[in-house]
Amino acid sequence: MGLDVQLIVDWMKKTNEKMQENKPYLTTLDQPIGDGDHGINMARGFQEVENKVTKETYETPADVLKDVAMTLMSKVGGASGPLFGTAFLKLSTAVKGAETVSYEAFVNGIEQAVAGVKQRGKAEAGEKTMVDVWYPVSEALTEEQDFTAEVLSETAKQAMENTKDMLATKGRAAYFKDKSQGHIDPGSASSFYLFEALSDVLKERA
Amino acid sequence: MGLDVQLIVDWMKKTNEKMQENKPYLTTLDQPIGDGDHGINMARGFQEVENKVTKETYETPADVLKDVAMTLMSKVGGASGPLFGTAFLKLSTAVKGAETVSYEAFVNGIEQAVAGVKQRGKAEAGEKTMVDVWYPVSEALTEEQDFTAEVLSETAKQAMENTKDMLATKGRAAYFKDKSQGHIDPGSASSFYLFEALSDVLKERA
Amino acid sequence: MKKIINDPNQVVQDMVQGMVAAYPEALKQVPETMVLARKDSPVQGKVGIVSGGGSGHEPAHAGYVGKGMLDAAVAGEVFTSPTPDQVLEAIKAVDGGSGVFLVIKNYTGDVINFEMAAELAEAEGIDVQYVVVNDDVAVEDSSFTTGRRGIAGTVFVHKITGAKAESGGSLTEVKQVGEKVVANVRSMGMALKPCTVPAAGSPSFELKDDEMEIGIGIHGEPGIERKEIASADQIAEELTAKVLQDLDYTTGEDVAVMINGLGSTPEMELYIVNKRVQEILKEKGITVYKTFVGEYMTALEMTGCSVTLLKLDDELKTLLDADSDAPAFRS
Amino acid sequence: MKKIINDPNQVVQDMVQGMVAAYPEALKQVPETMVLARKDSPVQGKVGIVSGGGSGHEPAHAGYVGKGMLDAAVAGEVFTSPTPDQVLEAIKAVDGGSGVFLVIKNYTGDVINFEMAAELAEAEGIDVQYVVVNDDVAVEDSSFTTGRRGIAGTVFVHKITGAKAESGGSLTEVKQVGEKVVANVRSMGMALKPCTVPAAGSPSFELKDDEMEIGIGIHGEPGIERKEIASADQIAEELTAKVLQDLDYTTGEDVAVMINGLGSTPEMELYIVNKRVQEILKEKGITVYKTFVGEYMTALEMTGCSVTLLKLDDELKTLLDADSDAPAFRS
Ligand SMILES: Nc1ncnc2c1ncn2[C@@H]1O[C@H](COP(=O)(O)OP(=O)(O)O)[C@@H](O)[C@H]1O
Ligand SMILES: Nc1ncnc2c1ncn2[C@@H]1O[C@H](COP(=O)(O)OP(=O)(O)O)[C@@H](O)[C@H]1O
Ligand SMILES: [Mg+2]
Ligand SMILES: [Mg+2]
Ligand SMILES: [Mg+2]
Ligand SMILES: [Mg+2]
Repeated sequence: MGLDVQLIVDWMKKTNEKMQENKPYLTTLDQPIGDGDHGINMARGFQEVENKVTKETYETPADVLKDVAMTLMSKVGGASGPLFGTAFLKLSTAVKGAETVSYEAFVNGIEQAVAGVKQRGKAEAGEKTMVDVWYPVSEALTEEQDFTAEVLSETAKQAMENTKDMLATKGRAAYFKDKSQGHIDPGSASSFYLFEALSDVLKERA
Repeated sequence: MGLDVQLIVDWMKKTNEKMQENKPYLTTLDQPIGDGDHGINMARGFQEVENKVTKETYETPADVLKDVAMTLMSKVGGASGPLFGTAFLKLSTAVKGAETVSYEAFVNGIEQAVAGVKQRGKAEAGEKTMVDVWYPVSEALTEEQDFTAEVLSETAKQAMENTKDMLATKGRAAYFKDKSQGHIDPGSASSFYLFEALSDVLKERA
Repeated sequence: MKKIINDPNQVVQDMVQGMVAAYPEALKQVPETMVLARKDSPVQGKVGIVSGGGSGHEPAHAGYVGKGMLDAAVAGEVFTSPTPDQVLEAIKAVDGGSGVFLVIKNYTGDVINFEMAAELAEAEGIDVQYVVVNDDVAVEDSSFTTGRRGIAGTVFVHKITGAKAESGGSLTEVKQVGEKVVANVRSMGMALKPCTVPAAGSPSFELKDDEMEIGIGIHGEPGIERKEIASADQIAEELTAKVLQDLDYTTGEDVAVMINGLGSTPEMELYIVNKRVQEILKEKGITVYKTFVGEYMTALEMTGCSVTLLKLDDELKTLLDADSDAPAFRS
Repeated sequence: MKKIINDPNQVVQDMVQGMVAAYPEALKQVPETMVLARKDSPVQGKVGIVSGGGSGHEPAHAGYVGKGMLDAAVAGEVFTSPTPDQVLEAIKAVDGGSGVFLVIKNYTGDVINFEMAAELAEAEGIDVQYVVVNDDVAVEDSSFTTGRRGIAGTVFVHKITGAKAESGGSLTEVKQVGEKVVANVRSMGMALKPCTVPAAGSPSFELKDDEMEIGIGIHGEPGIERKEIASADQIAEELTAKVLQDLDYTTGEDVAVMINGLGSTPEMELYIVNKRVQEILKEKGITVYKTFVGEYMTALEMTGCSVTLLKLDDELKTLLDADSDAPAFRS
């Protein structure tokens, strides 16, 4: 199985659905250890993404992913906008050309995305950022042979929950040091919704 | 019977006692139809009056009353400070010279005080200001032959309560027009305490 | 009550000292008073300009002390007019031989205390003139009542009379221009949340979450009308309409606009109000000469704003633009 | 949530329009952006200075646009860094051929978005340099972490780099003086009450009536430490001590002081804090060159304040005193 244009578009629509639904929750997560805008940022960004990708017609998944990247980059702002944007840009570049993205190409793309986010944010795994969802997901994907909806959503979910006990050293949460513990990282939660959305559309396809 | 220095000093001490006690109440009266400082103003002013008149020694009641006037004038501010100050200044001038102030002299002094307040404040009776206690008290006094504690306090009390239904056209309460109705005028309430205090010390002497 | 203060009864003293400490080259405290004066006062030959009133309106009034604006500001207790002796000290401190001009906001207390001070000063041989500012159109004007309050428009009176005095205007000329400003300035305010007088400890009134007060003054008093909360555009429309209704601003002259924050309103919101106010003026064909957005005349931490319009002629324009060194009104 | 707004999602757009409407002779909006630039930009031959960040800090940043200060300010959504394309538009709008200097507050989002914009601008052949301001001593500084936040001290960086550019400084010279300010400026803040992001609708955190937060930033985030509310003197002492502890201010140089209000704190209270801060500096033998009291870098309607100290040498003094036309920082 591979990912085609329609699946990527569906993925983005599903992601937007989840971001709109969880906008207040994500904002609530960002209030104690951030500045309370993460839900607003994600909801604004993915709404624009949906508007964009449902309006255009695309040749390849890479084209969709590039528009997603550019939209997030230019409509979100904050820390999450350019970081999610970078992730999608790297993913797009990695799968360039293919009409259907193979599992290997996708896994490689996610690895590139993780590397891109880490570089932009100067963050490593374990610092209580979205990297702590993207990196475990990337690791889990390499263990599999093909798209597995459950692995994707479960890994992301577990990874998101693991951020709760982490001590933040990057992003706004870092200001709170010890006090950052006990709270799920907002960007990890939105990253979870993103992977859960992919898992959902994969299930629908299956 | 007449008013001597000691009685005036006692009157002021008793007045201060009442102002301190009713400071929050007077402020509460000033909040819906004023700026919420009347209790603070009166408490500050009469505390200074007490400090002053208990420290000095006086020859005549007029000397005490003049210090009261000057203290109120220089320590209170707002509308009430110069108006109470004017009242005491007129009263002082009216009873000048006498070691003991006769009833007639006192009644005349209060009449002068009322005239002074009306002139300074450009206010007439019925405009929901302290004039609406001072004027009825002055009227009631002319009906009597000698100091009558009960008449003093009861007239003042009734007059104060009558301000409740009045429509303000002077002072801050005037800004609220119809809405000023249903609230006791703060300056009338403090004027009532002043006359009640006199009534109290007259009773103690009796 | 949550405030950054020491003793609620000492806030004015502490503030005045903190102000002198902030601008020691520009301001001096007249000893044993709550009067802040220009460091170089009295300026010989210049008419001295004195204003003041209750505290809690910061930057009014001491923030407007400086070359080209006020010579002295008298700080009363919070929302309480200063006493005549204090005002007298201010007058004496700034009299440079050409007389002193008082800018009084129309409140019974201010008028009485400043008038008494003027009488005392005249008795000491100082020429004193004054103007009573009554720009608040929320309040009905009538010779039988207290009349209109003085609110944010007062700042224009400070600026323009100050510039007139600085340019060598005589006491009479300063008074004339002061009266001209008063005749041409109107304001209207509203509030979303009340304020708390430190020594009182509780808010001056209560407002429900969906309520606002229209026609508010600057002393934490309730407004003239309580309504359901409206959008910024609607608020701008209502305030501006009340002002325009009261004076004909369309007679070919330009106007100065002030969008004044009452204390807690984010500047962002003042600009949002300004957006609509400017649109309305454009629609009416009224040309805006200059706009001022910010906190000019506050009521402690009240949430709300006021809109002020001043009709300008050439003289007023020149004086409005003239240099000012005052910390809260540099131009 | 009680705010004078229209649509919570349109506050930044409305504000930006309201700002241009307020100062049409001084400011222009770069078409289809949230960038406000000097009307006369690009100034040929002059280094352009660009700053910006999330909105909600007004008068920062657009209030500092003017001759002698910023050439452009980029307004992001409330508390959200603007995007790289917006920053790029600002850079392009003010490039007068001598390069553009960015003043960035140290937040992950700002740093990433501004850095990306710098890369894009370099790709278009514009020289770009920047400085990252990190004056907040509440946050531990470490190369392994996000590091210190940029707060009110940023305004001094705007002023001084702006003056340097105006005086003809090259991009390298502007960067050097910018880094000098950053090396010499420290701040510390506290809050009594949180603020509400319009689109969020609820306060960013809760504080009991007897609680305050020490070590607050400017994005409505909770502070580093929650304590029982203290007097203004104690607050001034704690904030000043933290600043003095971090940098030696006693080495013979003068300092500039900024007592910054976060949005809802009455100016009266800022002056009360200033009183004690000045006493402390005097006790320590630190000479104050100039003091700034007011709202310079806010967090919507947060109640609280910050204390900033900047160590000055002769160059910094001259640049701090230089003329500025910016509406929120005239000198
Ligand atoms: N340096 C970083 N590296 C990776 N991710 C980061 C970094 N800083 C922040 N993030 C992610 O961004 C999220 C916050 O996003 P958001 O609230 O939208 O932006 P901001 O922090 O600018 O308000 C955090 O929860 C975290 O997951
Ligand atoms: N013009 C006036 N004539 C007589 N009394 C007045 C006048 N204006 C106000 N007052 C009295 O002063 C009282 C208010 O005093 P206070 O609250 O101390 O001063 P302020 O109104 O300046 O805050 C009113 O309740 C009223 O009794
Ligand atoms: Mg955030
Ligand atoms: Mg009162
Ligand atoms: Mg008062
Ligand atoms: Mg943010």
